[in-house]
This record gives sequence, C-alpha cells and structure tokens, in this order.
Amino acid sequence: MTDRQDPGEILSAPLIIEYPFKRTTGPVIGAFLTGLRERVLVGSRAEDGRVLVPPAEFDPVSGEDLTELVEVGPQGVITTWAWVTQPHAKHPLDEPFAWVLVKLDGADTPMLGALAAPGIEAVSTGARVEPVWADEREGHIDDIAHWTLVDPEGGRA
Amino acid sequence: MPEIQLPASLRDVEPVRSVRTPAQLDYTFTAGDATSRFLRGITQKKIIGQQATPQSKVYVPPRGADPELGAATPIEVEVAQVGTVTSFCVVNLQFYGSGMEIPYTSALILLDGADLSIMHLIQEIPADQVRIGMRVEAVWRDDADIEPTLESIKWFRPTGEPDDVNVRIPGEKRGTGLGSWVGGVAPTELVVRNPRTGVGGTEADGGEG
Amino acid sequence: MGHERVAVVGIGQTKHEATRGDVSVAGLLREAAQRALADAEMTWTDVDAVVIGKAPDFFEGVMMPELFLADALGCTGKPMFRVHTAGSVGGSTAIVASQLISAGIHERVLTVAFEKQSESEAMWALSLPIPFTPPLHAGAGGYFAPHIRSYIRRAKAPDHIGMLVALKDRQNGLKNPYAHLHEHDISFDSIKESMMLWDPIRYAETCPSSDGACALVLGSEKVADEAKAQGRTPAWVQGTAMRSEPTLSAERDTVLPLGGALCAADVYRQAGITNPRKDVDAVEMYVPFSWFEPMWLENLGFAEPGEGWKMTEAGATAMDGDLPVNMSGGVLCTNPIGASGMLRFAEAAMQVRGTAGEHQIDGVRKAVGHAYGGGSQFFAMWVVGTEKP
Amino acid sequence: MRDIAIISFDQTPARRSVPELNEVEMLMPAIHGALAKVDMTIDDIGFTCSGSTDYLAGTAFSFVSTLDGVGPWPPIQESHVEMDGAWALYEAWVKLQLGEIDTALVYAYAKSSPGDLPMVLTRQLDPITVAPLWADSVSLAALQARALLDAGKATEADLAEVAARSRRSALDNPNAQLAWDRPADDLLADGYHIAPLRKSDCPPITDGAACVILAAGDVARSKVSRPAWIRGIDHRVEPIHLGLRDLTVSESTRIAGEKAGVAGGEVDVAELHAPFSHQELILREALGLGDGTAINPSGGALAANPMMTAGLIRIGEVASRIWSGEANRGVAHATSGPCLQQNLVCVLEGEN
Repeated sequence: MTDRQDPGEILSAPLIIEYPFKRTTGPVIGAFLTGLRERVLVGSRAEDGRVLVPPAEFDPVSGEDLTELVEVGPQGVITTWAWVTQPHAKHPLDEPFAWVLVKLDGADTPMLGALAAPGIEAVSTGARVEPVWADEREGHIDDIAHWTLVDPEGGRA
Repeated sequence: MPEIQLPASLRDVEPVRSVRTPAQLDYTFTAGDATSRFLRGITQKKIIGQQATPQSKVYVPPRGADPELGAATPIEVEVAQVGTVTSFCVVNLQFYGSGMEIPYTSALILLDGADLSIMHLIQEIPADQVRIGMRVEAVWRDDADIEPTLESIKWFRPTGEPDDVNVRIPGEKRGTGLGSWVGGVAPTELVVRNPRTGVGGTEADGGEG
Repeated sequence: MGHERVAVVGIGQTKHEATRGDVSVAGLLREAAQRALADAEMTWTDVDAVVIGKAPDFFEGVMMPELFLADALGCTGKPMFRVHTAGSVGGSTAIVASQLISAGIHERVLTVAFEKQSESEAMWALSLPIPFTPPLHAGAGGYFAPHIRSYIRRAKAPDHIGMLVALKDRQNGLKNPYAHLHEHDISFDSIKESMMLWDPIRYAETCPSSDGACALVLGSEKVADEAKAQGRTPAWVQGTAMRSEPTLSAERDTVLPLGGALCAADVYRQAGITNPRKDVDAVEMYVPFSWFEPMWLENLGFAEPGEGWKMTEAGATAMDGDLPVNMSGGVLCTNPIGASGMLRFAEAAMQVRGTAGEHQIDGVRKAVGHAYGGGSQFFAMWVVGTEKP
Repeated sequence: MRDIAIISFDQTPARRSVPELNEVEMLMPAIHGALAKVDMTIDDIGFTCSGSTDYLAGTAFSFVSTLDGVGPWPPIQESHVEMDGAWALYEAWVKLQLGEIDTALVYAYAKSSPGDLPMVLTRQLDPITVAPLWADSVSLAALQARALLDAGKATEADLAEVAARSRRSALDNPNAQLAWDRPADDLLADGYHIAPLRKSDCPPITDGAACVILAAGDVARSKVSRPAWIRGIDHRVEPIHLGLRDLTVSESTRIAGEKAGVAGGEVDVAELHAPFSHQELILREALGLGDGTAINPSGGALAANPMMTAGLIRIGEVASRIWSGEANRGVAHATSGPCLQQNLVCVLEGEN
C-alpha cells in the first residue's frame, strides 16, 4: 500500500481554454450592436411599456417576443455602483474604476458598464454619465470603451 | 421570425448579424494522486496499474477509483509492457493536434496483468495488417525524452508472437455479450457479478453463479 | 411511473442546419419552444415549469447557459431545471420533465433541449488538451470505431450493413423538412465511395454537426384529456427509464452494454411490452454512426445476439418494414448534440400522434424513443402510445 | 405527497485547494462517509443524482469520471444536473415521489482552485452584451450591496455583523474553511475589497464535496431515530440581467419560500446560501425569518463556499440539527447565478 502523497509531489500543468466564439445575434441584439457601431443606443419596448436596455428579444415577464426598438441615451444616471481598486487584467480599464448600472435617458432598466473616474469619492448613485466610444467600432459591446461622468452643467467632469 | 421595428437612425445601415467574443480562461491543472503515481512510474519506464484490493481488477492507467467497486485504488501493480490488441480502428482523418501521418492505427491494447485495455497507437506494421488478437509491445521514446505522459510510449509494435486466438473482446466471454437478449429474454443485473456483494455472474467470475 | 398519467401535448423543433446564422441561442430555443406551445395551444404563461437539457457548456462557451436563457423561455418566477447526462441528455431531460407531472407536482411542463454547435466547434470542445490525460487519438469516431469492429467480428456481420443503414436514414431524412442533411443524390455507391474516416466508419456513415433545438409540452391527464377533446391526440407516456454504467470498467461490454439492455427491459415492463419486435410499432434510436443500428437492435431486445444486422439487411427497419427505425432520418441526418436525444423522443411521440407528415408510419400505437451518451454508458428511453397507461 | 427524509450527510473539509486529489478522489470520502453513517452501501440505493459544472476545473464531462466513485456496476439508475447539488436533491425527491424506489444518494463537488473563480463565473453572463466585459462575481455582488445600502435597508455595520457572526459560528464547524472571532467594528476598520464590500463580506474560494442520502417513510425511520422530513421544497428563477431585477429583494426566494411553506410554523434554524454578507439580509427578508431563528450556525457560505455544493451542504446542515434534536423545524436555502438569480428553499422537520 502506498500513502497519499504530499501536494508537492503532485504533477501540475497549465490548462488554457481559449476560443474565438462566433455568436449569431438574432435581429434584436444585432440591432443593439449595430447601434453601438453607429454610436446610437437602443432599447426594446416591453409589453408593459418599459424600455429595456440592452434590448431583450422577449418580454422578461411574459416571455412574448419584443419587436419595437427605440433610441435611448446617450446620457443616463447611475443606479448603483461598485469601486474596483485593483483592476483585473481582463477588466475594461487598467486604472481603478467603478462598475456602474446606468439607466439611460428614456430607458427603464439600467445596463452594466465600466466608469472611468478620478476616485471613489467622485462616484455616486444618481450621478450622470455618458459613453466614451471606441475609435474603431465593429458592432461589439466593447464599442463603448467605457463610461464617463458628466458634470451638472452638461459638460464632462 | 417576428418583424423588428428599428429607430430611424438604424434603418439604412448594414445590420450586425454575428459577433466574435474571444474568451480565454487560464487554469492550473493538477493530476491528482492516482495519475501522479502512475506517471511517475512512466518516467522510470514502468507501467504501473492500481487496484482497490488484492482481488480486484487492475486498472491502467488508473484514474483514482475502481469504477466497479466505487473504491480508491491504493495498491500498485506493475503490469507487462506487452499485450494483446482487443480491437482497433484505422484513422484516415487528420485529427486536430495529432501530427500523425495517416493512415495510422489506434488500438485497444490489453496489457498482460491488466484488466482494462488502454488506447494507443500501433506502428511498424502496415495498417491493413493489424489484427484483433495480435501481440504487441511498447516502444519508448529515447530516455532523454521521457516525460510524465503516456505519450512517452511512442507506440506499440508487433512482438512477432502468435496471435492470441482467445482474446477477450469486452463482454464476449459470455459468448453473446452482456447486454443481449437471448431467446427473447432480457438480461438482468445478475448477468454480472456484483463486486461488492459477490451476487450474480458465473462461477468463473468468482460469483455465486 | 408515479401516480399521475403524463402525455406529450405539444411538439416543436427548429429547422436544423450547420449554422443557424439568423438566430441567437435564445432565438433558436424559442423557435422550438414556440412551435411546441402553439401545437399545444398554450402560451408561455400556461407553463408551470421549464426543464432544459444540453451537452457540455464548452460547446457554446457559456457556463450553465440556462441562467441567461431563463427569461427567453418565460421562466421568470417559475421553476427552471437543467439536466446534463452527456449525449443521452435530450432523453433524460424529457424524462425529468415528465416526472414533475407524474409525481403530481405540476400540470404543464415545457422541456427544451438544444445545441448551437456553430458558436464553436465540437471537435474543439471535445478535445480540450487536458494535461496528463491520455490523448484520444481520433475523436468520438476514433473511440467508437474499435467497438464497432468488435461488433462486426462478434456478429459475423458483412461490411455493407453500415452502408445500408446510412442509405436508409439519409433517404428517410429527405421526408423530414426539419432535418439538417437533405442529400438527394445519396446512393449506396456514393456512401461506399465516401472516405473511410475511422475504418470501419466511413464519412457518409457519420452524423453531421448541427445547430438545433427541440421542445415538448408535457401535460397531466387532465390537460391531455382536454387536448383530446379538442381533437389534438396526446401521446401517452407509458414508460420511462434511465441507466448508467462506468466509462472504463474491466467487465463492461462496450458493444452491447448491460445498462442499455436493463434500461430497455425496465421501460418495456412499465409499458406492458413483452415481445418488443411484435409489440413496438416504430423506434427512434440514437444512431450517430450507422453501425449502431444493428448493435442497438440487439441491445434493445428487437433481435437475438448476432442477428441485428440481419434485420437491417432484410429491410425490417425500413419505412415499410415490420419495425421502422429512425423514420425522421435520425442522428445521421441531424445532430444538435444536446437536442438529439429529445428529437428521438419527439419523433416517437409524433408517430403516435399521427403528426409526422411524410415520414409517418400508418397505425403506430406504441413507439420507442432511445438516447445514449458518453462511451455508450448513459441510457434514456421512453415508450409513448395511443392508449392511457 | 410521499414522506421523504434526509437520513445522512457527509462533507469533505473545506479547503482553498486540494491539488493532491482529482475530483473523484476528493469526492469519494464524502460518498463513503454518508453511506457508512447509516450502515448502507451503494447496493442499498435506488437512485443516484449529482450536481457539478464543467467550467470550474475546465474539464468537459467532469461528472462522467466522478461517477466512478459510486461504483455504478451493475448499472444503476442515475442522473446529473449542471446545477448546485441542492437541485440534484430536488430531482431525487421527485424520483422518490414516484413510489418505485425508497432511497436516493445525492452528491455534489467542485474544484474551483484550478481556475480564477470570479472570472470563470463571468462565463455565466449574457455572452454578447455582458460576458465580454468580464464583470466578475464579486463586483456584481458589490453592485447589489450598494443598492441595498442606498435603499436604506442595511448599513455597512449590518454587513460586518453578518460577516463576524458567520466566522464566529464557524469556529464550531470542523469542516469550515474560514473561522475566526473578530468583532464587527474591527472588520469595519479594514479597507474595501470592491467597495462597498470588504474581504470579510466575501466568501472564500473552496474545493470540496458533499453527499446526502434520502429515504422514504419507514425506510427512513429504520435508519435514523429522528429523520429530517422534507415538508416542502421549491425553486424559482429570475432574469440574469441585473437591470431587470430589484436587487434589494429576492423575489424568487420569496416565491419558493411561500411554495415550500416556510411560514407554516416556527423556524428554529435556517441555513441560507448567502455567499456575500448582504445577501443574508436579503434572504432573511424574503423568507420572513425573525429573531427567533438561528441563522447559519455552520458559518454558511461565508465560512466555506464549494461551488455547486454549498447549497446541498445547507440542506445537510439543517438536517444534522434535526437529527440531533437541536432543532425541530428548519429552512435550507440554495442559490445559483449572479446576485441570487435562482433560489431553492427546503423546509425540514423532525417528528415529535
């Protein structure tokens, strides 16, 4: 009989799981991504009249198809946020930043984004933000490079 | 497909239909106890199977559990580096990452002293001459290239011994296979010996018959 | 079987293709689900619970994708359940869904199984380079081919049987508008001349990779009786069974697995089938490589050991034979892996309901749906019929 | 409904990493332990069901090789869910309701240590509009915590109290991974991890496994003197998009709790699967639990959080307290998905 080994004797090796998934969008999510490429934000109108962003292909309550897409934003308000002191290499920003849920003007549900801000004290629920568009856009959520605060007078903070 | 109503700003532009979302996840894989012990044997050019009890089946390569008993396999047993081809296929498809010249033969090989066939390559014989029952032996890489992987055995090649005409294809020792209906009668659990209770199977299995 | 009777009251599937470039994953599922709901004359809100099945998550690169699909399937505020039993999953998912009704918990359950293989490649997802793990030298075909060779040797079967199965299933698939492959020029010779990929398996004896989904609406006796009263025939679930055995055990028979035969014996007992060949009118079995038809004929009790290939050769499993097998064209024509098992179960139900269109067999009173997965080690079966169990 | 009880439970000690064992090697002691406690073998079991997910360790079909730990030979009746083991238990409970079998074995396991867990969990999110942002599970929980603070439904001190109490309770749990005694005030002095969450508000990353055995009626009574009867069990789901939910409440938990009959009597003990401290507060409200209920005496997921397993462990922990007579009626809860997306509630009761 052999004894169990110490962890140090166990063989280990890197395992990398990587794939460039190609996802078909369908017409509704496709329209959302088309909008990002064109620097336009769109949501879908739910059965109860709410505007959902990102648009849903289907009503989140009843499950029925949603087909009406409407333009929203581009500015909105933070509904909740979290401050990341040490960004992960995979995060959208390299410097400390805030995750935010942003309710765009004309929308009823908020969407997730990464907000560049000078520090945690600059961020608050209710603050106005707007997207900073990537220079090269291809119809991808990353076409919004990140979000930025808008000062109360309407210019950038 | 429902008709989509777009806002004016998107009506005259080419719609996005698909999107690439590359993703990479990095893991540190650890081999666990049974596999580490097996592969350390490989680095010494030994093929070491494992079993749960001195009476139970010898598994090569071991994977940590005897799947019939549902028990750990702490006992190490060195098995032979020669064995018998129990079945095989000839591969004509260039398989991702294989780097093999086609056609090549991938075979189930029951090593002497083991109870389960391993899958490995057969070389040094034309693919169309490989036979069920053929006796084969392991061919190792050069010593400098031995690593803790079953691929340190480059392939198996014929030993030149006569074929084993009694080679056991899994389940065939009962003639018709375990999951066959004979005379229209379904098999039951008792066709095989329960390794924990000893119930079932034939006397040849060490069961109650 | 539980206390409550269960029936299939709605069936839907997508058009299956190599790449469904027109729909998202959610859209694909909804295409099948909405057809099933329409068939059952129900809406999303009528459904009590949803049971989802698919094969490994790496296929689409979404971890536990039922979570992001919850609202796509109208699950908000409802129970949603995800089954994964390898290739048998489409069958076991339908069984889990049926048990929610037979146990008396729900009245109307929607079950959906899918795979959108075009989002990645099955070859990639099935061959992740796991360190220290012996390489599988040639994919799934390379795994199954030696076992097929063992069958051919054991049953003394002639070489052309696999080709006959491929020809029959591809021709049946021409009658099925949803099937992925519609090979109008298929012939025995074209199959024979196709490339030998994993000798003894030829290219034309191998299943395709498909995008697709299948959905069933299952109802309680009350729901099914109402459907019947309105002229929609229910397919009564007369038996369900699952069995599992280890992938790599010393005693296991990889050609005629004991688990497969026990699963069949269990489901026949429930359905009152004593002579499978006589009592069953049509079978949809999981045949991803053509030779599995004769193997499963023996494993499921339709033929004596070594005789399955003779049934195939004699045409018994053709549309006009005494035991039609894979009327839909089967897995050889359509293989969205996670859905493949449910498609077998669905086709069995369509035959019983008389709604199979051009591939309908006349007068089907009892039909068997069969699925298997892993290394021929996970089995799921059901028997559906025109009569209440 | 047929009377079904939990009759046995075992778990492996929760550890940050178990590199010396593969999944089946790690799992087997839990299965063998649960069987031995009630003097049973796998041959006494009518149905086996497991919960796990391939993504944690990066290996497809992980459940196929762990099934070897059961010894499914001769072949068995078995199923697997790509969900927490609590849902595997639900499937087993349904199967037992059918009346053909009297016993079921349920297991769950996870090795989260091979990967970067918060990043692995991003693969659960909407694959087109959210997953590419790599919004990790801790960040999403922090968004929920902020919403709760903003709504005035909790303070950071309330969160610290949950964190401190959970780790203090864990001192009595030999299987816990994080157990310590620090006052809540002390925790508040720590800096933020992902604000407004501190490290102490977050669960550890855990490798571990657990096994539960269920039995019906007289079989249960023959095995244990005080079976933990399942009086109600239900599960519900919500949309995954955080924007489609009120993050300060758990509507799916509320419905599941109502269907499972939580309000039907006094609740002596509740084991809530709240990986983040603020989530305990949301769950207590959703289930209507008052001060008379002992919450997470095991330390809960804040003391040990093996993915896919922590929910099943909650059920085992409540059952253990019923067998011992420490509690008469208890509630176990399991969750899945970001920010309490999917929830299961199980009401257990002893017989007097």
